[in-house]
Amino acid sequence: MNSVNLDFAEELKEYSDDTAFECFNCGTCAAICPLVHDNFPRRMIRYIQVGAKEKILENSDELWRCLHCGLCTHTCPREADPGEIILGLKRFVLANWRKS
Amino acid sequence: MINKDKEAKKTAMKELRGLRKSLIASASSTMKIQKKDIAAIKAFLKGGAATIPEIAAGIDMPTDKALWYMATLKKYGQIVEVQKEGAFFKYTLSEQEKNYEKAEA
Amino acid sequence: MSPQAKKEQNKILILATETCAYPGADSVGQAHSTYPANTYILRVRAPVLFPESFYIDCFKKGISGIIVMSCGEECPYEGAYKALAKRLDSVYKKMKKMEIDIKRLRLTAICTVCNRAFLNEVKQMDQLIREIGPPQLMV
Amino acid sequence: MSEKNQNVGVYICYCGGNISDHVDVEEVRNRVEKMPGVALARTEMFMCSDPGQEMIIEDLKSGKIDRVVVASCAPSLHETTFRDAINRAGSNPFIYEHANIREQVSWVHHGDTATDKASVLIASATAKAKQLKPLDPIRVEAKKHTTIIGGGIAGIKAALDIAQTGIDVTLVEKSPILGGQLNNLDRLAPSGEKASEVLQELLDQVLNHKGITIHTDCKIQDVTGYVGNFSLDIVTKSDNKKLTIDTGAIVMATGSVSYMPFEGEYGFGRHEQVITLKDLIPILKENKSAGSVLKVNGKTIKNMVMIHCVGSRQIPGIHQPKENGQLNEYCSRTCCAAMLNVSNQIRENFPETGIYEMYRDIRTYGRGQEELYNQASKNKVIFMRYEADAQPEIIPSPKPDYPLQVKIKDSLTFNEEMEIPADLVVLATGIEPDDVSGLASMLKLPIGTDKFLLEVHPKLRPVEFPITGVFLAGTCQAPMDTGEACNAAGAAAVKASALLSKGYIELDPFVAEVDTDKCQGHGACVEACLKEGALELIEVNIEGKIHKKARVTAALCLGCGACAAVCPEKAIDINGWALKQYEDMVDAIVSDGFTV
Amino acid sequence: MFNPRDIIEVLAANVRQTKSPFGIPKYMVNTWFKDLRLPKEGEYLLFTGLMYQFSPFIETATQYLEKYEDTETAGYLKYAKWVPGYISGIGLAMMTKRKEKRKAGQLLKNIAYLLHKSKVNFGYRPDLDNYSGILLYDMGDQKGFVAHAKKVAQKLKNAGIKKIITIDPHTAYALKELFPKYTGISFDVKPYFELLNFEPKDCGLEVTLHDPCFFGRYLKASDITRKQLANMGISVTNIRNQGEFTSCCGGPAESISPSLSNEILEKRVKELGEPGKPIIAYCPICLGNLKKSNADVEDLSTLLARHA
Amino acid sequence: MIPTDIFNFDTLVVGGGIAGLQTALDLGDQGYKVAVVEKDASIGGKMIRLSKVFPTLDCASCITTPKMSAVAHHENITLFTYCELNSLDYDGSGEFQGMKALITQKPRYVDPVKCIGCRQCEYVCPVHIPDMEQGGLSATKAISIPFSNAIPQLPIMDIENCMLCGQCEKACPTNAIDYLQKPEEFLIASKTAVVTTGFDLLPVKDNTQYGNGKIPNVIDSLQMERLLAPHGPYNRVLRPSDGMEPDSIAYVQCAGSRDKSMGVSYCSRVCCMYAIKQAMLLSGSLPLADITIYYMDIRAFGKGYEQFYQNAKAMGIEFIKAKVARIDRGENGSAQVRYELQDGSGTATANHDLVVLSMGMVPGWNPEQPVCPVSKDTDQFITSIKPKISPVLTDMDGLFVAGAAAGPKDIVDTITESGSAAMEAAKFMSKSLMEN
Repeated sequence: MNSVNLDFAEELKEYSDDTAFECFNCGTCAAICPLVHDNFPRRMIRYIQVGAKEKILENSDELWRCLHCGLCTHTCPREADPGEIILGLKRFVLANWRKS
Repeated sequence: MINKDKEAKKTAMKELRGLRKSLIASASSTMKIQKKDIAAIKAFLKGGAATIPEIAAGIDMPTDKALWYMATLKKYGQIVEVQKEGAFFKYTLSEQEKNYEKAEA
Repeated sequence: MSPQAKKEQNKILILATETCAYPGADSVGQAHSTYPANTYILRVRAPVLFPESFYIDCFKKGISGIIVMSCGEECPYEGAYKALAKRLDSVYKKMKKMEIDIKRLRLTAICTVCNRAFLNEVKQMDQLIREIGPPQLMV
Repeated sequence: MSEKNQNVGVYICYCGGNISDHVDVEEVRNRVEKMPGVALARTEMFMCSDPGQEMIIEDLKSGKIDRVVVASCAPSLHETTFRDAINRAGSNPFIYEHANIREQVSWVHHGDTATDKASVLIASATAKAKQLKPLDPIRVEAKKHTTIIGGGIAGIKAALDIAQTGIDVTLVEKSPILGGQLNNLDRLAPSGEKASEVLQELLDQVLNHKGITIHTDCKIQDVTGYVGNFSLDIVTKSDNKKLTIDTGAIVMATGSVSYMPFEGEYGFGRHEQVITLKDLIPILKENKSAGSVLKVNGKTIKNMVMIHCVGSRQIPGIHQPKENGQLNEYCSRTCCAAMLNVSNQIRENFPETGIYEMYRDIRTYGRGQEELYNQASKNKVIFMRYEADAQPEIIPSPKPDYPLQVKIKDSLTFNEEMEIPADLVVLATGIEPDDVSGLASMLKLPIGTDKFLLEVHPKLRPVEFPITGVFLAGTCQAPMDTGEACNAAGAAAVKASALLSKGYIELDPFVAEVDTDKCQGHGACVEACLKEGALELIEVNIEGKIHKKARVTAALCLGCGACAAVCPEKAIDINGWALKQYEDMVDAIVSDGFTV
Repeated sequence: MFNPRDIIEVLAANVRQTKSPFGIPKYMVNTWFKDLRLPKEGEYLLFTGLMYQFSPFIETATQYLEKYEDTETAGYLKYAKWVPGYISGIGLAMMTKRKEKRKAGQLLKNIAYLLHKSKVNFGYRPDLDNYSGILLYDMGDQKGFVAHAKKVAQKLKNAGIKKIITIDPHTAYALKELFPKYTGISFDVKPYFELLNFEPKDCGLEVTLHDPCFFGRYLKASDITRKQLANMGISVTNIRNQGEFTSCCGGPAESISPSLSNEILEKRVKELGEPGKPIIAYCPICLGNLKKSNADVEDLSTLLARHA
Repeated sequence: MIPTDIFNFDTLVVGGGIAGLQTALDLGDQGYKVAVVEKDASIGGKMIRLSKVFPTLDCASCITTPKMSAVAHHENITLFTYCELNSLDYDGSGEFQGMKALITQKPRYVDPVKCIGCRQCEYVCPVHIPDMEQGGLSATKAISIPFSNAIPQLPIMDIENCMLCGQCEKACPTNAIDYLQKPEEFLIASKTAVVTTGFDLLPVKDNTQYGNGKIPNVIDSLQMERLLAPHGPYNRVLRPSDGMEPDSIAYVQCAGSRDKSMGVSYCSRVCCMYAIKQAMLLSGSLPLADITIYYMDIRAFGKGYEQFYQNAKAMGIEFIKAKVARIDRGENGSAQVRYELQDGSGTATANHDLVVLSMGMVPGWNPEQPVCPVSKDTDQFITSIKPKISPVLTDMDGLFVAGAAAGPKDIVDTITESGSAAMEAAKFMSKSLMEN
């Protein structure tokens, strides 16, 4: 059972624009991604939406499999810019690592 | 009077032919290819009913094109669909077409 | 009348609704699809007009088969289709009693572009009456 | 039918080869010419051409013929052409019969069989033609007046539309005020107009229109009559005043109500923090409080959950039916946009109030609605999706800072179970039709399985009932939003206007007619009649004796012929499509044209 | 797969210490201009961002990494950051073949030649030509990137540079999009192929163009290259994944997972190979990576220089 | 050039699809004189080209044909088919104040008065051209009647593909062929106008994600309508690449709709329902085939629609919540769709014998200055200035809009809206009557 974290979005703002909320979870990004086939990047975006910070940190290695090729951003129906969101998460996670 | 009209029409048609020269040329070359293709399909079908892939392989034509002709010839009553074989239907010359062929011969 | 005119004994009567089946038959014509010529199509508003006796009389007169081509449930006359279906049920009962093969009477729904269904119906009825011949009820 | 011999003129078309290539047209003419009753038979290259038509007109004018058969293409193409020609000759257009020898002969049969069949079809058409008689359209006087039942947005719009074309209107509303559901709404989705302003704009016009009479707080007690001549008895609820309205047409615009959740449905009635969208809207309307967080009943709403599809899209076996067994299987169409609209308002005015929307499918189908959904996402409304068989659960919160907790198996989060704390849970309750069963049975209006009023056909006649002269508009038919209800009202209004614009109504002449001499008053026809009121038994005094006779009300008769089939005396038949005609046609067919 | 955290820290430390992600001192890498007499001043400054120069070293590094991916040794990589950048970098430099280095240099010489032939007024200042820091940005080391970018941009600004010619898509993106956003310093940035201007001719060639992600999608520059080629009479066969819809070559994955990189490369080569024409790249990373596949690949500048 | 022919009407209806026909009938029935201008060779619009229609599943032709013929025979309605609208604007300058429309009658190269619709010309014509009425899946001739129930029954000569061989002229029994026909311009002056110009589908060729129309057996939904229609190209459902009866068919929803990257951000409103309808028809004609619908949200919002959707589910049609990200060429003529498994188990590819793209809807006509000054919304459909009180009102006095010209719309809503537009036009005319 997961409780949503209402404040995570605020925490992330420092690292990224909050376009993650524009995502309507269609899954195009996950299916178009040439690199990662494991619901990535939507899984990460959804975790941002529901504030699942721990899940993001747990799965953070996945972020660096993204090469920023931009195909997800290019095909996103909502223009939520998944590519930039992942870049933002890299920053967030790296900052977290460095803090610890 | 009638002759005069006829003359006028003749001149106008000549003019039109000049104007549409390239269109007419491309249409007639299209028509010639179609005529050959259709003749090939019909000749092949004289050997018995066949499916689209069989026809296409038999006369070295892409399957989608063979189907396009088939749909058309069927519409104009020259070919009929007969039984099904696997996932494909077989086509054969229609009675009308067979009679026509006979008459030709 | 030329002598060759009277040669077809196996006649099929088709009662075709004005809004659906009759234009459907026209559509078959537009497609130039041939079907047996022993078919006579009557344009009707709603086949519910015909009493049981009409059908029996047709057979008595020598009609070999009747196809009622209606609009089905989409009939523009509210409730008419139900009444028609009921009517034909009792015609079937009468036919059984009179030992008329009930296959001689068919109720079907034909729409304005139901070419294939139309041709099928005609073909089946034609095959049937060619097998069993005209009804022997001549009065 | 009179027994005197009719003179039938038969005209056979070559159709420029279309017919003559397969049918020996001249041979057909030879055969037809000899048929009894045929005064003359002619052929022509194109019957539909001017010379062809002129030929018919000449023959009619000269008195050589008084019945016409044209054998050519399908009747759908040229029946009207030849009827018009006959009209031009000064004859009644209904003395005409068509033989279809192109679509049903020359295009489908070849050779001798085609020629034979063409002859037989002409023989059969001739047999019918001999039984034809002149017919006149039935004309019913109609009151240039329409009654609208229901004073919601659809009723108001319909009233205004009809009145503006010069037809008087009476608007009957059961409640004391006009406006219906719009009175309960605030900002309308998706464009955000104020419901009150939209309503006022129409009301101003309606109240000032001289052609519109308004009766509020009224009940309809009885409806009688038929198209053009209805009569409504109404009574005012407060002072029991009675009133009769004579009217030419009726528009049903009786509207809808909001679904009421049962106790315990998503915690409704058990937790005070669970309310419906309908309850929330007036709170928002009045909530003028400044500040960045929404307050409801004085309580701060930090986070709220909105649940879609409450009382809509219900599935047998999953959802609980109402006491009357009713299950709302339909989509209420308007709630998705309404919810998103409210969410946007809250997020924009009270940014510190968080919102979670739980949906099955977001149905922002209409113009500007998808943008509303997108905007809600931009406003950081968080969406969660549940399946019909796994509805969100509302329980008291285990944590002290929120009263409630909503549990959902969220398919967007990979089917994980999620828990959302909430200060408020809002249910998007669906639309249900207002109960008009009394009125419906008075007017014999059909009701669908979804309990909404049922139109004749959603595409052919979407705003009409099978009862001629009665129309429907708005949410009494199905859920719809304000714009759609107004469109429906416009469509109903145009039908009513077209019907009444002339002051009389012309009906098809193809109706049942009773041969009173033959009629024995069995009443079988009345029983068989599909249309209530079209046939009745009346008592007639013939030479001092009372006889029962059937009587047709032409304005109500459908012309289906159900009556003709059951009359033992064959005393009733359909004009233009008589049973007797068909019998003769069959005779002509079986005898290959000999007995005509 | 290597632990990304370790890799980033190595790269970040390298950039911090040597201004180069691979810890190779600039003087060892940037040598291509030495036997050319390039003007120092001009309307434009040619700014290579050193990406082409790095490419042979990256290749060597990848070969090295490939051996250790998913082995126990992979874990030791994290100690690399304790080794001063230039030591490991020099090691890398030593391992890289001279021939490869020369080839990379030739590409840059070609570009200088093309610009010169197009009468573009440009200058080259080795002192101002620095690595853009883009890899740090891509890896999420925002702080590291911004700190580095600020130094690079400030230097350019101090030198009075306004217009810049870039060569590779990553540097172009960094200068055009990221520098203004993160350093507050903007330049008029143009890729070199935008400025080329030759007499039209008809080479009668057909090629397949591999658009790099950053030029194809981010900077939407793929039409410009096509126009240039069309001008030379070189027709580009259309494939589905081109322009804004181009596919990744897998190159950037090398540092994190060489095997993933290979997997992507295989797919891309299949797409590019279908028309059966020579493949043209215009990004050093794409070029290096595509070359691994034994496909017929060369750089746009090589093709243009041969025919201009 | 000022055309000398001026026709006067009460209302000009632009577009002879179902919306235009209904509007014309509702006005004609009230006694107004109506002109219907249609750009195609026949009236009937998109609807006459459909197979069956939801949620009643009655045949589209059976509903449309009576309306077409009612319009054709209506004493108050005049049809102008195969006509291009060059401009439409309010003109208050002359004696007549109202709408003026400049129209070009495109040449059919057939004399409409002489022609009797016998199709002899079509039979003898030796040139085959793709029949766009059949989605290009079969051929017609360079001179042909567009489709069997077209109104009027007049052939059109395609001069792009005509060899001027003269065979049609020889075959014509009424000397109706006229190779020298020229376009003719004329004016229609009317008190009001109703724009019912409908919609088009986004072209598949512009959609790279779904293969730019180059992947065999990936077709659009209107082509599927033809495959399902009784008069379709094959008279049955076969896949176009080789005539195989498909065993697995997929629908890709929101292909171009609700998708800013594909150009249309709005919902096209009808695709969910027509996909479900087609799926149902398919499972009727191909009972053994697997049918899958990939969707984001099923929008079954209308009367009887939700029940229709639930029936489809019960029939075994598979609904997968996913937006297909790309389609590739598969093995043996199949097409491969790629999508995310939303339950978190990664991504998947699936092969289908036939893939139908539910392409987004865009306006069928783009009024732009100086053709017509009516305003368009951001969605490019004509702006409705009173979307609540009367969605048919535009920002031009006396000009109304109905049907898909005012945004994607299903047939039910279109017919209702057309009635509403007819009402507004009638009100406008009776108002000006009273004022004068």
